[in-house]
Amino acid sequence: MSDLALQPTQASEDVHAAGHDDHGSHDDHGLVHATSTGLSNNKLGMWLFLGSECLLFGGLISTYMLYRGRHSANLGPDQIYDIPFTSVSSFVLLMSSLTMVLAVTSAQRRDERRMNLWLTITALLGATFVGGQVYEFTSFYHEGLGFTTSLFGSSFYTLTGFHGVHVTVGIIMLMALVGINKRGRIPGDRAEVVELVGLYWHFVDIIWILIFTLVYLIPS
Amino acid sequence: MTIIERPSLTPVVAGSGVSVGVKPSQAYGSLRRPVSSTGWRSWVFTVDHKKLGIMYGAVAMFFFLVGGVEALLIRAQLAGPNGTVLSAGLYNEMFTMHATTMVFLFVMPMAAGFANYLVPLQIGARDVAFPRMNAFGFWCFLFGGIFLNTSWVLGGAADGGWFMYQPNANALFSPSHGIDFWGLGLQITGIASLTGALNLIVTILNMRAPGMKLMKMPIFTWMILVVQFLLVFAIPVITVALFLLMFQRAFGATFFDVGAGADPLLWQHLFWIFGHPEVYILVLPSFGIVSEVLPVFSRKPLFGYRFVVFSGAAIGFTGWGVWAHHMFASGLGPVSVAVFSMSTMLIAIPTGVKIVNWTLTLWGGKLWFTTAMMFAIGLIVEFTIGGLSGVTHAVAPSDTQQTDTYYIVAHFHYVIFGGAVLGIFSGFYYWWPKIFGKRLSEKIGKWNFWVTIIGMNLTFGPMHIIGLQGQPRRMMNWTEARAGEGFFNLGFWNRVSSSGAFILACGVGLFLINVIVTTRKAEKAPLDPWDARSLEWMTSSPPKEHNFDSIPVVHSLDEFFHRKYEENHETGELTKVATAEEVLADLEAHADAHIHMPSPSYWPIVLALALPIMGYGIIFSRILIVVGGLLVLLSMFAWTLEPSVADDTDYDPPGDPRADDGGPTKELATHV
Amino acid sequence: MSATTEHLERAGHDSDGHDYVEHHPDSFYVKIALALALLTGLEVTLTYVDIGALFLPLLLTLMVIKFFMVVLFFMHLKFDSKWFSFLFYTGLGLAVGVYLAFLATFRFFMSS
Amino acid sequence: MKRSKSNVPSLQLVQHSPRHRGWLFGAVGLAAAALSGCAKNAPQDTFDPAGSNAQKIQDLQVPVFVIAGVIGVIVLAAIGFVVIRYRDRGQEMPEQSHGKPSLEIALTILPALILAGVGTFTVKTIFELAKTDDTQCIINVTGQQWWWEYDYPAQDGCGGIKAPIVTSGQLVIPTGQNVLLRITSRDVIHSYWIPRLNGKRDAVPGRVQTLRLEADQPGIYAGQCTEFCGLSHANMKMEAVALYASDFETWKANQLEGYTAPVDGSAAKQGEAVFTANCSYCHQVNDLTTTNAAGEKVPVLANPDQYIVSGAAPNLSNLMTRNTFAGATWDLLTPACRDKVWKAVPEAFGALYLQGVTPECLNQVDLREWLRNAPAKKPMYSSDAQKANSGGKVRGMPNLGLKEDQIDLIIAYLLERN
Ligand code: HEA
Ligand code: HEA
Ligand code: HEC
Ligand code: CUA
Ligand SMILES: [Cu+2]
Repeated sequence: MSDLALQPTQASEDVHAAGHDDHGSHDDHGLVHATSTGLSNNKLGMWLFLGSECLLFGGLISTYMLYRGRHSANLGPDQIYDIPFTSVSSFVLLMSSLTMVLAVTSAQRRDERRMNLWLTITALLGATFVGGQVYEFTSFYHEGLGFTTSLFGSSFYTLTGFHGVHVTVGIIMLMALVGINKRGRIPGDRAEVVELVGLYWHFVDIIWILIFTLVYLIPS
Repeated sequence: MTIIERPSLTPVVAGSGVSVGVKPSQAYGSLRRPVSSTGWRSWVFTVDHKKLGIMYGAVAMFFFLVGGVEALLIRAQLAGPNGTVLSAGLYNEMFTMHATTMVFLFVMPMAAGFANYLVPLQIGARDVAFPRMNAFGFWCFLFGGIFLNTSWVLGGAADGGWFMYQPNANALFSPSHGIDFWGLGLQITGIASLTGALNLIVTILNMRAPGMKLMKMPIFTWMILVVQFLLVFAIPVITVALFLLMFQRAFGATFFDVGAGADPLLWQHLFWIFGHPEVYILVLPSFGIVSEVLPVFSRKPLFGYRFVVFSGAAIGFTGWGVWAHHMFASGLGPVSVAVFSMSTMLIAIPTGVKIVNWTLTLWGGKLWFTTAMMFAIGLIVEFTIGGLSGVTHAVAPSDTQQTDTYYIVAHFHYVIFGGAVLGIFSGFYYWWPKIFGKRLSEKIGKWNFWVTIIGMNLTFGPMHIIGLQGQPRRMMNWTEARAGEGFFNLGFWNRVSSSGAFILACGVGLFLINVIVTTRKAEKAPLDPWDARSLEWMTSSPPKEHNFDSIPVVHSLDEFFHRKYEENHETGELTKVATAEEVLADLEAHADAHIHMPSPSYWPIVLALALPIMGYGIIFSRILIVVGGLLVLLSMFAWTLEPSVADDTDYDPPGDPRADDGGPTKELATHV
Repeated sequence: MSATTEHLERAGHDSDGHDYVEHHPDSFYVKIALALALLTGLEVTLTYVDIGALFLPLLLTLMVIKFFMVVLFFMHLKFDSKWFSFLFYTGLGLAVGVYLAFLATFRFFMSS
Repeated sequence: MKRSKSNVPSLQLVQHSPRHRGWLFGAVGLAAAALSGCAKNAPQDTFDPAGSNAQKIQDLQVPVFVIAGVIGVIVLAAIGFVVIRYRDRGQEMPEQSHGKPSLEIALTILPALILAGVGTFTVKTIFELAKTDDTQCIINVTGQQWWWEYDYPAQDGCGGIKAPIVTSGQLVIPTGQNVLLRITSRDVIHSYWIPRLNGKRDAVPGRVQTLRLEADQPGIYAGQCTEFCGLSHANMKMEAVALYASDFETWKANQLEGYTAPVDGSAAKQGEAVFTANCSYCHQVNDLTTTNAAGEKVPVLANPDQYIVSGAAPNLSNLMTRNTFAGATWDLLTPACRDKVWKAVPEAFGALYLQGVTPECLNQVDLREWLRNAPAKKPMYSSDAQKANSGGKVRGMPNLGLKEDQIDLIIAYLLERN
């Protein structure tokens, strides 16, 4: 959501002689980001946001850790998780990170077709993951574990639900990118926009790496 | 000559992604972009950091009065034994909302206002990194604040105390919707803080004038930077807590339901992990303000600039490791208590560094006692008193005697009022001529200062005694039976404190009078009324929309001062080499030819408006959630597609697409 | 602090648009993904075999390795500006430190 | 530099500033200095220890307050000096010096050293106060909106307790013994605090936390719930009553004495019936019996769980052995009788206290108001509208709509609960 020519102009040599921020696109079209760090506002903002998100998920994971053992006898993590199933959907999400990277490199190479393709695949993989989660939630629910059943239930659904919402937002961004790109309307530096969405997407993935191990694989 | 350019009809290739010839206004149908630079529209749809800064300040000031009136009601209730001004329930709502209003709707947004207005000026930038996000933040704050306060008429305000301990804040124990409003309202203002913080950090890191290394940044900007980092990392923690609270109250989760096996201490930890950094979020901006004011009126550079920067960062960092000092009586066990006791003491050290440096800045100076200076010196004194009582809390065993008594109330009002608020007043007097072009009356200012100082000490000073004599806080009344006799009689000191509060209100009132009087008649202030030192004074007052005609190149800390004075390196003697007017004229002479300023936009305010709608939805009717949600999607979509600069067709009549030189303009925009 | 900021400042300049645009062929990412897949497989396998006390440390180590592989390579943090690392690791470090201390006050690590 | 003098505002007022604020710190210092003894201070004075635990805190906090005071005075003096010495008298522009690292470092290390010293003693005291291994008497303390219940389990401690004793409002302990409170709560968080005996400990539902008390001398030690706990937080007080071991024995024996039914035909006897009909489904009176439809004598058992959110109401078996009621907020004694007990010398205190509430001394005014309409006297969630949110259960005691004559009878009955 960044804007403009607000940056001070390049005035002194000694400060930041090289302010190019072209993210690998090779033609220098005079798009000089004369930022003090030489980095793009958007990317700086995105990394900062991800740092902030660490504290959000940290809080949710800790809450889960604290409460994972508080449930009725037969509806605890050990009884309810379906490790093979979750492993597969984790794997799907993990691989979506690969397709995301490929989308980013395609964008940097200005290979529109591939970029669109990889973005679409990434979104589909993400959707598969979310679908898996919805399936998982419903089956847990049918086994008797509702959102309000126990502390374990509440904190489990809250944590994984927050993650799921993040993935969903990511999917929407990916689809929007494809859609807007088809109509040639991505504002600003397209490669960077794709990269930003990529960063977000990978972040959601690493959070799942933590959740998968801490929540699913470690018995309580 | 400077031209604020309108963008060209055919956007220049600005990154391969921007296709040629798409008129941005098409992105949202026939809706024309708000571009007027006068009238109410120019404020409501503005993305100008200065206008937003002023609006932040004005709204925060309003909430200060609201919180102040709430405080006066509290003090009226406690003026005599068995007070009957307020009912028990209303009293509980009153102190909860007093604290919430003061902390979240006054001090934080006021600091955001100062930061918004001044940081771009201090670092020589033309706006912040994400101007629309900036506007969005302001509206979130305003709507969140209004939303919170509508609870008064929609069934009762929150009544759980500002730290809203569980399980007392459960629906079972607090059945009105007050706490729902509280949780959702803070969630919304939290968005304001978070987006504001992201924005300012990127701005400070990325948009400094050429030559302005981090260690040449004005100290106010430095402190703001530290505060924004605290916000970026602390807001998510309270977000988690508030979500748990909402899930519990609105959707039947059991996070704090002891019957279901929950541990109520979970809430306390989450709240204070946020809450302690929060108190430094409150005070560090004011530390920044006085660190600007003291050097200017001592006519000396800040003593130990590096140490002040370092200690600010150290305070920010250490502040993360002390939260449990609010829980010394909660049964953490001796090991945790000992650890947090020690870590809390640690924080006195960097804070002490600041006190020492301010004192040494004054030392050997040529002190000019303007109102701003007096408030700044007042801060040193009053904050030290509050800080020292803080250290007595850090000693855990003695804190078990003090916690939840008025001694704590004394502590935090000394650090908050004596720290944060006095700093804010100092900032008002110092920057008023910059922001409004007129100087606040020094004569009323002196009265303002003295009445406020006397009032605050009379209000909060006796609370030390009241507290150490064992009067707990949050008591809707006190009784003679436990008041004692003689010098330490609680009744006497409660009366003193209540009278003090009304004197304090007069002090605040004098400020309002000063503003009115000044606005009515004061003549224009000189360009550089205080012989100031930093960049924000190197432009006209009030500054032009684009801040600087040409961005100054920075060579030293206190750049402006060094352009006015030359120092003889042998004798240390100063000679004035230029007046402020001359410095400014020099800058104007080299004005940049092409300056693009971001255009106003509808979407920040629309998006922000959607949030309280969803809030009401969660409380009253699920349909509103859907309405709000759709509005969110719509405005996000429109926002994303909207270029940051209005197209010419947005103007009426459409302007000449080309600037006078006819050449392609440098389009530096990236819009995400 | 001053040292750090100077350092960062320099780091920022050094990496100005240039040395972090280190291009990797797509095969590089495919290899990383393969490694990630293998590690995940290993993790899952571990939960089915009994290796005693080593289980927890091993699982956590694998988790951390996977985490940083994505961060460093997919998210390019290894090749990008130090500023990004600073911002992200500050958040990550705070989160880890604060929440471990938080759990410790509940005697989380003493039980079981 | 040439600044026109008119720019410089007047300085007259400023010179007084540090002095003016000095008095405040003086006052705080005084509070700190007024250590013990001064009987006029408020009963919850935190600088007036009456037992070994509070004394440990005292020994720590006095030096801390003195150190803080001294540092405060130094800072104020420095500011005062600077403000007077360096005010603008038209002197030259000062040298633009940027600081002096050696001075900075020295002034950083100094506070660090002071705090290291304070910290050492702090940690030592924390662990000393947490000690429980020489406990001589155990009492379970339960907080509830808005009163405290004390439950003395059967034990060898406390000089031997054969059957559990349940009481409320006033905690009775033997002097000189290390008493261990095991504190919890039935609803929200409360905090137990008898300032002259020790610091606070929160009563957290779902947790049992310990706090040690020891009182050197007999007497009444005032306390107050200090964690905000809802409407009547201010009315949730408590008192610790310390008795010599011999008096404590008498007290225990009295508490365990069986039920003495009122004499047939007396007002109290009628009161018993009213009580059984209106009160006993919440309030337990031990060994109270009634005759059921079949004519058998059956015990009357309170069932507060069903009517009260928090699940308990004060046990009234020995109401008149306590001096206060309803969260120790109102006196059961008339002001004159109360004064006698509170102001008694330690040696005479026990006997006076053990007299309990005699008919002449009963504070009829407040008790009647209570029985007439409790929620009007003490804010509680007991109205129908408020009950709707809690499944029909009340918090606190509801308005029972008793008639005046019923109240007379109940009072006659209660007066015998001693
Ligand atoms: C602006 C806000 C602000 C600031 C800056 C501080 C600063 C400090 N606070 Fe305060 N605090 C609050 C706001 C603030 N606090 C609030 C709002 C609460 C109550 C919340 C609630 O319960 O509602 C609270 C409560 C609170 C408690 C919990 C009390 C309780 O509830 O039991 C504690 C305990 O340790 C504490 C300690 C400290 C300390 C050690 C500092 C230190 O940072 C102070 C450091 C400063 C100095 C020490 C003075 C200057 C130093 C020198 C001159 C050097 C030499 C000094 C020494 C060697 C000692 N504070
Ligand atoms: C930023 C923080 C801040 C600020 C500035 C203040 C300012 C004041 N506070 Fe507050 N306070 C808190 C934060 C703050 N407080 C917090 C966090 C709590 C704890 C709450 C809790 O326990 O949950 C608290 C609690 C608190 C209590 C304890 C309540 C209790 O425990 O029962 C008291 C009691 O005296 C009090 C008093 C005051 C007073 C007199 C002021 C004064 O400084 C106010 C001065 C301002 C004015 C008086 C406004 C001027 C008004 C006019 C000029 C009127 C004219 C205007 C019109 C007619 C439109 N505060
Ligand atoms: C629905 C429950 C309920 C009923 C019925 C009830 N009470 Fe109570 N009573 C309480 C509760 C709860 C308290 C504690 C209130 C407080 O102090 O906050 C209390 C407190 C008291 C106290 C103070 C006790 C103390 O030790 O502090 C007295 C005396 C008392 N009630 C008498 C009566 C009498 C007499 C009746 C019948 C006429 C009665 N109560 C009926 C619930 C009840
Ligand atoms: Cu119980 Cu406050
Ligand atoms: Cu704190």
